Amino acid sequence: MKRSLRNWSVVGLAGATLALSGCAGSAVSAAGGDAEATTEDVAEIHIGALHPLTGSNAADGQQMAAAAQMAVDAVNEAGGIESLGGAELVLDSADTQGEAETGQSEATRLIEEGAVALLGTFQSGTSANVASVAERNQVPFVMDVSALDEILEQGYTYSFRLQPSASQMGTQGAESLLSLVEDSGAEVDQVAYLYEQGNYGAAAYETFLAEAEEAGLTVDPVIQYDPAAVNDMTTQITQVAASDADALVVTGYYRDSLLVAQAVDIVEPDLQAVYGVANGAYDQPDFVNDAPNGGDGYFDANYHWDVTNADSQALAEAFEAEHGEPIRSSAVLSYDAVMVIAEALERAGSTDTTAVRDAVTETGYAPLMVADGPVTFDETGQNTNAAVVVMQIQDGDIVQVFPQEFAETDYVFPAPPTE
Amino acid sequence: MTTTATPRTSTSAGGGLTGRLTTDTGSQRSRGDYVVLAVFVAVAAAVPFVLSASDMAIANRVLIFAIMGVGWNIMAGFGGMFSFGHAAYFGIGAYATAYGVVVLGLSPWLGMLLGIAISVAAGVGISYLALRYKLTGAYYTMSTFAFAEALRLFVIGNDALNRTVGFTIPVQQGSSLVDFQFPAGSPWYYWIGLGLLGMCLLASILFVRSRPGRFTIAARDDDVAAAALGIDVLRHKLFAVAVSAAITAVAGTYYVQYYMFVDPEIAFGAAASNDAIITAVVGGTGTIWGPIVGAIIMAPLSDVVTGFLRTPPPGFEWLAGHGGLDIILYAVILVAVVILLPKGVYGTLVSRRRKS
Amino acid sequence: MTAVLEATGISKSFRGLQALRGVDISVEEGQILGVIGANGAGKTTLFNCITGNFPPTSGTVRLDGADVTGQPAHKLAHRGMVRTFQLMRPFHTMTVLENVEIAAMSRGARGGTARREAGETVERTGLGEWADQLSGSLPAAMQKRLELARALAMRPRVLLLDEVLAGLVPAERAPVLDLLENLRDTEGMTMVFIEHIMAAVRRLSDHVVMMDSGAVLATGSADEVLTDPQVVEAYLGKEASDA
Amino acid sequence: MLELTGVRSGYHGLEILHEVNLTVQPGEIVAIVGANGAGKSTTLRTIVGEVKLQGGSVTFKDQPVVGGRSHELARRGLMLVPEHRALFGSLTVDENLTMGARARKGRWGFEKDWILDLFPILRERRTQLAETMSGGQQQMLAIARALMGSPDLLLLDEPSTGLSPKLTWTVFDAVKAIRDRGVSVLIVEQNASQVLSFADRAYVLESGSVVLEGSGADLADDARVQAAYLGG
Amino acid sequence: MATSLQNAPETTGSAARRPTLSERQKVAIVTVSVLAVVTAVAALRAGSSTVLVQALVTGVLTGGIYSLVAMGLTLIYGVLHIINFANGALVALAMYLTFVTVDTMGVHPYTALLVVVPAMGVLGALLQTSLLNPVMRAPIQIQLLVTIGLALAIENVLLLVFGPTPRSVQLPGNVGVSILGATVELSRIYAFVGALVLVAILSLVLQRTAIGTSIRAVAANPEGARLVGINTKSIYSVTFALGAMAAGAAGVLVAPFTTIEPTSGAIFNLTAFVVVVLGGMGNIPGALVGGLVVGLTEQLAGLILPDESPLLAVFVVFLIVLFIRPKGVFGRAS
Repeated sequence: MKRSLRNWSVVGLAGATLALSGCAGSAVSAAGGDAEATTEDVAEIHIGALHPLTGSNAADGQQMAAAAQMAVDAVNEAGGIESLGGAELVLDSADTQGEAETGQSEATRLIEEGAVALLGTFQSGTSANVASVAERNQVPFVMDVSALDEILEQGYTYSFRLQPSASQMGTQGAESLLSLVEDSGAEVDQVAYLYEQGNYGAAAYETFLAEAEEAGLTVDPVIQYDPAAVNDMTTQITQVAASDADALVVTGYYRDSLLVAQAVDIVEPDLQAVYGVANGAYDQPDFVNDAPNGGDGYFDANYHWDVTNADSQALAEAFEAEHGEPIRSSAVLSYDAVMVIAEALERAGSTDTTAVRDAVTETGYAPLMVADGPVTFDETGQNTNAAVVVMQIQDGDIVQVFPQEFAETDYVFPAPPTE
Repeated sequence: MTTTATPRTSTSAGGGLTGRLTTDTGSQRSRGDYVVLAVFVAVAAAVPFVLSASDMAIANRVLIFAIMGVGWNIMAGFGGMFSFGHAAYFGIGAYATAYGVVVLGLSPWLGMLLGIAISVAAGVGISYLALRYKLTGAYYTMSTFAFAEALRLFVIGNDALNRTVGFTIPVQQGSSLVDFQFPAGSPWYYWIGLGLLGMCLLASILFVRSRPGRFTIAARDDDVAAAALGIDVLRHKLFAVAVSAAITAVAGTYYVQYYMFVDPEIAFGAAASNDAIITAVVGGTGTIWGPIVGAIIMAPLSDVVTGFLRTPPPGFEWLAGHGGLDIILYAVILVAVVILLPKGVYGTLVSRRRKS
Repeated sequence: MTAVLEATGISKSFRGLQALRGVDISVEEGQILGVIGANGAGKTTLFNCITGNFPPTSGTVRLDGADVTGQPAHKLAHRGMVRTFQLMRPFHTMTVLENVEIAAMSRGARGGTARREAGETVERTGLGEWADQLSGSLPAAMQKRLELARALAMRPRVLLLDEVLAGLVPAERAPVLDLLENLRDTEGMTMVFIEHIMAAVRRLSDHVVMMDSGAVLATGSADEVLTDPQVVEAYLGKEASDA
Repeated sequence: MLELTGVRSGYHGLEILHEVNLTVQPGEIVAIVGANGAGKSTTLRTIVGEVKLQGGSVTFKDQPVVGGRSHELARRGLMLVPEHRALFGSLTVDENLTMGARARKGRWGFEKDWILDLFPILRERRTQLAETMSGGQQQMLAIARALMGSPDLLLLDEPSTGLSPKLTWTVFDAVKAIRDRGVSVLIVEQNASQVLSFADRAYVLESGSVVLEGSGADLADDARVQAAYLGG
Repeated sequence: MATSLQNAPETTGSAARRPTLSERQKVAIVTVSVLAVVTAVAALRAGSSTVLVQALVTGVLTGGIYSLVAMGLTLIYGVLHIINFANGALVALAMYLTFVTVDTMGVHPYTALLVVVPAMGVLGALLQTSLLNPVMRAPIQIQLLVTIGLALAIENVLLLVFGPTPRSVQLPGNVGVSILGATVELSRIYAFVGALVLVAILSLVLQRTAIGTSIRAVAANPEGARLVGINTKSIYSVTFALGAMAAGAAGVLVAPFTTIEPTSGAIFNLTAFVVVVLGGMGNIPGALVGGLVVGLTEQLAGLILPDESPLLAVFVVFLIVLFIRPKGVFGRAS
């Protein structure tokens, strides 16, 4: 609809972001004023945020809701949606409880109460459900966190995803590992792959394998496990130890990945590194406390907020000041999601949900997450510039180490998990 | 089958709830049941004109609970086989529909028939084994539980069934009765669900009045006496299982078409079994209308609590942001009803009225 | 005349405990066989083996000459052999009439017919005024009659009665005995009945079998058996037989 | 010792016993005889409170018996040996006896040795599981277990069931020996002639009512008792 | 198998006969040969003796942990005939109590046993007295429903109080040691030894103490117990308390090598049921054997069928055993 506004949008967005870091955005907001001639006169624009505020992922969900609110506040402080007469954004936050049905009924409620766009939800199952609600109501839905590829394989036209999908993470995880190894000059010919047997683990593994094979890297042994039932990983790690693998790649959730670390600690396989791909534990501060030796040296290729970006740092500081805990990457994604919606509203100059959807499609927002470029949605709604970054646990801190442009400090490779 | 009376377990498979039931055995008062059914459906059909769209989501959930409760009740309430794994039939219904629609391109209605067929076959098969090998009491209960669990694990390991991801029903724009799809918030989901519930209730009433149904109830009351009067207890119990499995599978189909999504945990998890049992138990096991009462009480709990916590009244602010309150409430109601009103809410009302 | 019901060499053991040791009984068309013996002698176990509640460990049951050993109870019921239970087994959530109706329906009667027949049977067994009571809350004596009523609604050719008079006061016994006699005399019904009330045994039995410790101790006419010194000793105790 | 006055009781709201009056004095054997289904066992179960009293009263040592608390009754000195014996099948003979002594609350006791002298077979089988013993041995164990609780009143429900005549007499002889040590015994029997030969007093029960009562010897010769059993 | 509490209510009591030695030998021979064949197949699939040995050792150890968690379940079923669905929730509660104890007092995790086990005992007695004793005469499903309610309530109260973030307890000096060429975490060995000790303690309590004999008496014949002056309801409460204490001990011993979440105990629920049924419900040493069978099945199935959840194999074994030998492979024959 309003393709000509692309350049404006970048400026406007920068303004909104700057507002957060304390700078006034008044100069650019004036520029936005004449962008939409036929301004609808609206005082408030409702955006629905769906997150697991309770349930087993509430820690993430609550941060995500809080960060989304900070994004809304930032936009409003910067003058709201100029193209709509400076209309203020209002965030309607709802609790999915991490359950698909609740997600659906809450999404329906939010839309009924006037939300022009939705964001969320963290759990892939819930997101799949909300995506169908969004589609049927023709309301745009921007997923912050939800890795499962299948959500966007339904031909939806109203759903978008900021974070890399599981298969993107598998591919990029492999690429990163290969470059990292090459960069370090170490010798890694064979890796073992251990993954949870659900679709998440399988997608990451399959794309990793394709990439690795192309580069001549042997992936063997390949071991899958049931993350809900497994209580001991010693046998699996013994299988790894009995092989010629030089490194171990792990895709799994928190509890099982911790079991892997415990088993690695006692079996002491001869490995140069343990390398998580989209791992649910190895970039978590809790893991440092729970794992043997603090998990020192563990890598994880995962989505992460860009520690090297000044705006991101400003957000992180503001968040910690306001909420008393370090911001999680999931929360930064929620922040980005609100910004994508806000920017689309600005360009659409309308609260018509289809117009907003069309504007989202054209976004060029520069995210606070590590990315290969501005947010760019392909025809399925996937952000093609979503990227992973390699993190490593070093002396109790989880730091970005690779690629170079995002590195806050040098990586250590080889990093044998047992000293 | 021993004739020795035993103190704690009934001789019927699964023990049954014999002795703690009020049964509408049919002949005396169920002409009235048809009237009540007609009035119930007519009144309930007006609900979409009263409730808001988001409250309709709760109403639809009530329908799902009710259908599951009615289904479970046939087997456990009237048949005396306390199933602890009705998730199996719910899940089969859901998965058959989803697989039919997504992979085979079938109409959901055909998917429903497919689900019913597989569900009935599975139910009859596993129950035949359980009854044939005379599993009673705890062992019967365990076997039903294990069956649902085994199905869940089977699906998780099965590529053709999409493992842990399950299925998402493709969204179409516009309404289609044939494809069982309507715009979000359309009252048609509710009306169809109500129609299905009405048919399940009708099946339930017909079952209780039918020869097989009455023989099944007789066998529940005393299977040895029933056999001595020429009733093929095994065959009739399996018939009850078939009816029960079919109704529960319908709930699965409706779930999938309404939520447009299913995964192994939703379909075969213990929560689904619990919902079926608790709906019927809270309402009143072995009665036609108990599961409806139970569903109206239990299904909205989670939404009511969520709504309550969204704007907590003074003194309850600390609860905001904490999960679990709804399930605690659910558990407390369950335990309280089981101990204080063993016949369930509806069952107790009925027996009070009868006495007075 | 051939035996309608014939059980030969019936033995039954439960987990190594020998409950029946090679019991033989037979009863001819239109005759009544009384089975007596102390508690624990194996009478009810014998019934259970014959009516298919559980299969005998060894031995053969023949009905109308056909081997029906180990056939399930419900099949035997449809072949015309119906029993009652010593410990009453009403369908306790149903009324008396519904209990009897179930039996009529099982025999094959449809809808209204089953109901009418059930009503007749209920009247015939003196349960008329109880017809609409829940059977579970019936007095024991009425439950006993219900056992009989249900069995009769099956229109059996062979009726096995397990202590159908127990718990009835003498005044209540007479009509039941009259009914049973009438059934034999007018309908030619064959019966086997377990009974402790010897007056009834004397009155009804064409033949009596005395059981003790899982075996047949004596057999013959009622008078023969009840005066058998062995029987008197087993039944009344040693001193009585000495006396 | 034990007094039943106008007792009415039954199951599920239906009455089995109608206005039963019955007493047991210290140191006597009282027998209840009657046909199957006459209400003999129900009488005993009513006395120990396992069957609900619907009218009248049951007093033991001048204190009323409260329903549903039969374990307290045992501690007060009233022990029942039910017809089905209610032994602890998966416990040894010795353990069964030890459990019996649980009921003993400061009363003078039968010494274990005396009890084992009464039933010498139990002494040989002290480590055997109760459920592996024969019916007669189980009956003896059941009585022995009750005696371990040093009862003042012993209730025996058809102790001769399933026993050979010889064993029956062993049991009855034991009952007499128990009485001779001052314990009251209330015994229910089908085996009327035998039990009447040594009972001090007896009641004949028919359809839940006492139809006859008198000394054991008198009733033993009463033709009506014979009639009740053999139909005359 | 004297500690078996199983006096199947289906049996008429007096006439039950124990399995003869030869019967039990038969079962043992079949079990061992099945295990041998499965092990051989697993060996072929694993292609490495180290891995196989590791799988076997891990199987035995996790099996011990499964039986540890199942001990309270089987005890309560054996005496009360209650399928205690809240067993897993009680284990989770014990884990949190361990966490709180260690966190606030800074003591060695195992010293938490001194706090957790008595606390769980008191809780267990209260639960039985207040919630379960009133429905003891009802059919078993009623009690099952009460324990389902309990499980949901306990887990969600834990969620309400502690939130969803996983907690953990560190065991000082928890290193890997080598057994037969397999590597094993010390805390898991302690837990395995704990299972053995728990079997021994429960067996001793049941066999050698007055209260234990009373418990067995109530299990064998509640009516007989009342007749000899035992207050069966207080024995029920004592038994549930013992079961809860066993769950408490399991929670303390398992806490060091698992993440502590409200559902941490429920993860073991499924396997615990299988263990109890395999071992014969109410049979305490049987639970140990059942645990080993489940642990080994899970590990070997993981090698043989790497694509499937190993639990599926466990459940298939479970269903087969239920139908073929419903009193458990190692339970008494009936």
